[in-house]
Amino acid sequence: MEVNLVAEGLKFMVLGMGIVFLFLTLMILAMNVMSKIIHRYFPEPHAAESGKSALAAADKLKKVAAIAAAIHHHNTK
Amino acid sequence: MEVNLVAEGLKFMVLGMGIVFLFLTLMILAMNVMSKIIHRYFPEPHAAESGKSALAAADKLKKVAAIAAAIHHHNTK
Amino acid sequence: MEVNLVAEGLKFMVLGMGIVFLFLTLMILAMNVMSKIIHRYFPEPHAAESGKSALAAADKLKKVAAIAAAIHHHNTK
Amino acid sequence: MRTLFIKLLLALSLFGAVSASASDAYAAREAPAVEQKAYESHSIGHLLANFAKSTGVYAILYPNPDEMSALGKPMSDFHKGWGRVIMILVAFVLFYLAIAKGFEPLLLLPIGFGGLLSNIPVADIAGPHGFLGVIYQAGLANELFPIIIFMGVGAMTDFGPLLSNPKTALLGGAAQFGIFGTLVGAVALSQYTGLFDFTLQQASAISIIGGADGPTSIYIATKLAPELLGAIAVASYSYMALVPIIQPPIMKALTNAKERKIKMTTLRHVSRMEKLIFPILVLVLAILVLPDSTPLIGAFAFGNFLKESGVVERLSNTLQNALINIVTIFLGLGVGSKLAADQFLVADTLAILALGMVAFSVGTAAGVIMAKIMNLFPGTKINPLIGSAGVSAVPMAARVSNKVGMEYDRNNMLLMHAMGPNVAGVIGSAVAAGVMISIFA
Amino acid sequence: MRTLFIKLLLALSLFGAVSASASDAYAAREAPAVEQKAYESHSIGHLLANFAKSTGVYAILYPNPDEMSALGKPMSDFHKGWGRVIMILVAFVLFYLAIAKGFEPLLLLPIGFGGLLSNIPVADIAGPHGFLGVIYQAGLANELFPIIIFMGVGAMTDFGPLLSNPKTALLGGAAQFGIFGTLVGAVALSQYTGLFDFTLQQASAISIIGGADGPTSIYIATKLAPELLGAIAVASYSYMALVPIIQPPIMKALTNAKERKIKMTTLRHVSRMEKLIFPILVLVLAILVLPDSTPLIGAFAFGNFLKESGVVERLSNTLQNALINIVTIFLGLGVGSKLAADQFLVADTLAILALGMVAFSVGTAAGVIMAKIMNLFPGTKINPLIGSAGVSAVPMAARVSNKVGMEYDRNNMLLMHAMGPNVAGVIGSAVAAGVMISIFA
Amino acid sequence: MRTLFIKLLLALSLFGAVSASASDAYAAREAPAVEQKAYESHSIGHLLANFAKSTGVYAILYPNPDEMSALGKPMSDFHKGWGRVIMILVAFVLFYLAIAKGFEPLLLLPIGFGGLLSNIPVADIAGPHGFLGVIYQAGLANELFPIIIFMGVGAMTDFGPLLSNPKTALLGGAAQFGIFGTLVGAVALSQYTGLFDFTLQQASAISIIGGADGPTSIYIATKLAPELLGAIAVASYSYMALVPIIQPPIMKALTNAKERKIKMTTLRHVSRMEKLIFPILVLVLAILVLPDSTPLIGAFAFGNFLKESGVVERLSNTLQNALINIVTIFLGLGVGSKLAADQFLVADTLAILALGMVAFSVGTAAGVIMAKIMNLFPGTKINPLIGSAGVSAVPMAARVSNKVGMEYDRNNMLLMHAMGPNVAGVIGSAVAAGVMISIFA
Ligand code: NA
Ligand code: NA
Ligand code: NA
Repeated sequence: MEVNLVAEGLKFMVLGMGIVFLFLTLMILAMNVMSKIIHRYFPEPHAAESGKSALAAADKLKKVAAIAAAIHHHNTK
Repeated sequence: MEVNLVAEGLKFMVLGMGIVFLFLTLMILAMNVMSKIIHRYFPEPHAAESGKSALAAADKLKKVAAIAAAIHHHNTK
Repeated sequence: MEVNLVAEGLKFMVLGMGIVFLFLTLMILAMNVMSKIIHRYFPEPHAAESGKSALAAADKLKKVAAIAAAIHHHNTK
Repeated sequence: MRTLFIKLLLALSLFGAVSASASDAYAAREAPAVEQKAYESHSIGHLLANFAKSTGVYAILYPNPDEMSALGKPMSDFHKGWGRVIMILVAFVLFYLAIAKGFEPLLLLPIGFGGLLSNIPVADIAGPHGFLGVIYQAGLANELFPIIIFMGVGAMTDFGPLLSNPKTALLGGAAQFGIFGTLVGAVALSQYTGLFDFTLQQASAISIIGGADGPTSIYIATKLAPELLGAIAVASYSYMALVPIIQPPIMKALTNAKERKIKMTTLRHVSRMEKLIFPILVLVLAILVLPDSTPLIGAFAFGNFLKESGVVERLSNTLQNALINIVTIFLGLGVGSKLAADQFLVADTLAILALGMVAFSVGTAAGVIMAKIMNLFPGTKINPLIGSAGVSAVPMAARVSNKVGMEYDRNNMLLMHAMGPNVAGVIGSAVAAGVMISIFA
Repeated sequence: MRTLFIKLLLALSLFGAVSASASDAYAAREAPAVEQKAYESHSIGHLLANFAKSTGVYAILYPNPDEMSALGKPMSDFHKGWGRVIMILVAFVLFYLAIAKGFEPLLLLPIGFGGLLSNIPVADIAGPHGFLGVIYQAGLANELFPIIIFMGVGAMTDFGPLLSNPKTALLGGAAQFGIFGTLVGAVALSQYTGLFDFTLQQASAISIIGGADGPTSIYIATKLAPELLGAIAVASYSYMALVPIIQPPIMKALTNAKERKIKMTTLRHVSRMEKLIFPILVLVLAILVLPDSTPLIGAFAFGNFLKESGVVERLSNTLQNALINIVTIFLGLGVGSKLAADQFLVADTLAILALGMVAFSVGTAAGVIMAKIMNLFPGTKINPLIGSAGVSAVPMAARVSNKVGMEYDRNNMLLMHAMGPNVAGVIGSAVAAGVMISIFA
Repeated sequence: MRTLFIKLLLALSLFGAVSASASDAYAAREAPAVEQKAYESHSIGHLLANFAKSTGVYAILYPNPDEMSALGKPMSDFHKGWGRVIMILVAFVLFYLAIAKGFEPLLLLPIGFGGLLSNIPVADIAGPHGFLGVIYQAGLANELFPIIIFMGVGAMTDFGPLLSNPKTALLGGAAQFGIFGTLVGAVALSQYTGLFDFTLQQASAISIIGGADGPTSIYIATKLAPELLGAIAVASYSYMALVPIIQPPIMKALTNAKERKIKMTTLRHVSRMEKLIFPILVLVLAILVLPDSTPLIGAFAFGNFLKESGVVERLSNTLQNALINIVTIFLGLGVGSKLAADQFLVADTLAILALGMVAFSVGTAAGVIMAKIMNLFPGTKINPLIGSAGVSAVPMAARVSNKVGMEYDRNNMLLMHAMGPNVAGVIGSAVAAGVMISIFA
């Protein structure tokens, strides 16, 4: 029996797009549920870590600068 | 039939050195042609990139120093 | 013939611990001999390399600071 | 002519002329295996004639009738001769695009160079004993390299924007229409035009180009149609690089000025734990719904999970740097080994290039239209320009959304909003790939 | 029930219900190989039914009677279905321990993820064509990966503390009693309880957990009992992480207050040349006394020698970073591939976990007691708290010695003194491993 | 004596003496395969006797008559016993040269360590199941590792100096006379002395040492005479390290004071595009003239092209660091696996070492003489001291040219001028290698 490839292709399309949307829909639902659970039961201590690391970098720079300044002070005395 | 290995070796030498020089001679010719074409049709904008990157590094250092100085200034005020 | 596994295990233990201690004892002896030979025939020039590298780091930092200070000085003049 | 050519070469080589008859030379060539076993003395003239015939110039002008392709099949004289020259020029075009135009150089340079090397006559670098052949067997034939790349990409991906606006994932789903639409197109071409004769497997491998995801394309092509791997990989990476040219006209044609100026609300902050759980969540869903997609999604989730765990930074850094770089070099060279003239210079390649372009365009359009459909429902509106980012091509497509958006409103920053559909597009393509594996498994 | 489930899934998928009879579906599944060859047209309903049956949910609820394990052996329905779910939950527990509790995350995360992936139904990722299977074959089956890790560990190890106080090496020997004591325990369990049936090889592979050295455990398990590799590796790394909990009570129970406060004299300076010669010295001894231990000791000495030579810093750095990281990722994934339900969810695993705990405890006790025995002889006294560090688990066990010591005397820094037995413990375990290889070679 | 030795060892091991008869012990050794299958109980005395016989001391004193070499061939008792000890001492000499004298430590340390490991009795580390054997099969038997090293070297090479003074490439050609001159010498030794019996393939593999290029030597040796790989690699890297000692006397003997003080004009600036096109140009020439050289030249050009493209810095950095370091470690270990006594302690090795020295000297002289010949023609003069740099040994040979030049004129900086022939020498050697492949293909 000859297979009608175009018909097969269309079936694959229906199946494929269906599964893709099924998957992503379930994923969206799951993400929403997860977010709610996490925000209720595991709230974050507030300070974002990106802010923290930026702060740390600034701190480090400050320290270097302070050392530099101290040596400068010592040398120019 | 016995093969005279030394005779073979000498033949390999003639062949091998011949091909090596043939190759390098063609390479020299090609390099000269390439250089001429590139200098005529694709001249470089002049500033060497090595100078550029050295400049960038100096710039970066200057910036760090400026920040350090600023903090120092702020701290010693 | 049935093998008494526990008896075998005990034999392995005697053999294994024996070899482990034999090995480590020989190692201790060899280490002591090696140390003596090295200290007698290849004495170290004295300055530990760890001290050296710490010094180098401090030097580098000093240099950076000096540059920073120089630029600072230049800028604030 | 043949004798003349040999003489010319000999004269050039400064070591005197030789009057080797072509028939003698031919006989010598015919039985190299025997020569190797029992070494026979040759006159210097004979050696020079043999050398002349082992040059690339000779091999291209006078194809060796006994030569087989890297796959051990017979080849036409064209594929042995001028076809190789054309492919080497194609490699040069890829170099030009990669270097001068910035087309995905990280992959197109190694692929192009692999293509150049695999088209060298005599040397058989892409054959089973050449180094490209060895690389292909070591990591492409078993599909390991694209999987490792996927781990690295996972370790580089930030799902924050998607987590802060989950529904944009649907845009990344709609863009997969580019895959399945093209699949229909490819089989239609085969069935109705008679010009091509793609099997369903081949059509599927081609259509995955529409996923705009390099490693997924390579993975599926290796699995379903390794004979098309070269063309599919080149098309895939070339069109990913062409995203800034292909997408804007389609985006503009399908939207009106008001839609393009829609402002999207600021993204909410996403907690560290959400990002940590997300890769596991996606993987669990893939296990439940479509286990055939889990090699790809699992590798991706692994890389992302290592990164988000925050406790194995040295592994995460290695995935993102040393390991992905090493594998990229070998993946590119290995894929390039499939650019041999006899595999690439066939009518199918034109069809693949054309279908790949269609796939990208359809995917882009589907993403934009999906956004418009979603705007028909109540709720906050989506700027349809981020729909095009659903094709993946991370992060290029998201940048295109941002750029087009700013053309119409200087203050409308769509970049982070477009990253949501962009990474969802990667997941969507992996799911689509899983569907195909599932169908043909 | 089966039909109901399929219908449910179909409804969810928005594409209408289908009345595929279960028997039809079954028949379709039975002959996938034939289907692949001659593609047959299917109705959309049929395709949907096939999809439903290719989901993970279906595979877990209705195990496929034809499915074989990754090793090609038949499996029970439990191991095909709910067993996998349990193992995925076990992987989650490993993630929790690694991330929240800091349990050796560098290995437990990749191992756990490999375990998660190897328990996915349908996809067969740990099978011979899955990527975990490919990784296992490429570097674990031939024992290459643990050897490379050992090179990296060697390049990270400083033998200075041991060289400055050689006799502490005996503590690292005594701790190997954990290995051989457990070996007796394992065979006793087999012989007298009838609950287990370990061969001598298996018992040996299990007991090496007491060496508290990951790569050695993996190396020996791969060699003597690959079927137990997963459980042995998980036990080994878990207990290494648990050292701060397992060891202190044993250390305190076996010592009195006076002993715990013994101050040890400052370590003498060790010259560069002593450190350079030491790895060669150990290797030569191993060659003379027990060549079967030289693959492990040789790899370790190689890494250490490259580092101490001081002239190949770029190789030493690569061993300590890029190379060890890359191999750690693949070693972990490959070991994880042995966490498939049919290999892990067996009674033996419980015995392995229990025996591993015994091994650690006995080794700790033996180290402490050895220190007390050595103190019976004249000479400078040893603080018995550093005896526990003889199990290896570098540098965790040495830190535990230090911490417990400081509980009793704030100024008593035992860390560097404990590093001596700690690294000697690595050598001792490698020797013990060599004894086992020698016995069973 | 045999029994005495065993007793001694047993006494040492503190567990009492045993009166195992040697014949018993022998029988036990004879059938290890059977023992493994059906484990038989042994008395502790028996076990101790077995242990004594599994020591390295015993294996060296009483070679096992059934032992086969790593290649599965029978060995003499010398190669099983004291030969191994000698080879281990040879490894120590390599360590000394690498560490104390700075002889190419990046390769001589791993090669030396591989040699040490491959000569350990009983363990069979270089055998098909040992890790050195696995490494050899994975990357040397298929010639992949030297190719990857060549990529990395390409990415580290700057062709600027050559491009600014193209004609110096001829110096890199003349130095290849070291290769072909030595080839004649090697076959003459075989034909006229009767001491050696090198085939043409072996003679060619040996003579390539004169190319002063490590990966090329390894590549050709693996292809034409793998049984000589160890000796050829050791000779190649040792002499490269000896360049500062071998070359200066030859350079001074062949030049006069006036020639040594020739000042060379400042190098012109080379544009980025020239550097970018150059690797492609060389590769195209190799394709046209000698495709058999393209695996080597192609790999080299690939690395150089990635670097000069400027758009894939992360790949270029990886080639120059992580990847080349990793492969260097494994290449060294793998090559070292060919330093087993039965392969290295043969008369051929002495001939290889002697011929390698001749090859370096002849190459150096040929480069210097070529410069003098070129100075006979009109045009700007070349300082013949840069001729010696044509052997390659990048960048050591160029530094030697510079150093010798400065001995005669403090202000004559020849370094950059010598880099031209230096990198041309790499290309020249690859071409010479291609000629050999072409002859024997
Ligand atoms: Na996509
Ligand atoms: Na241990
Ligand atoms: Na050379």
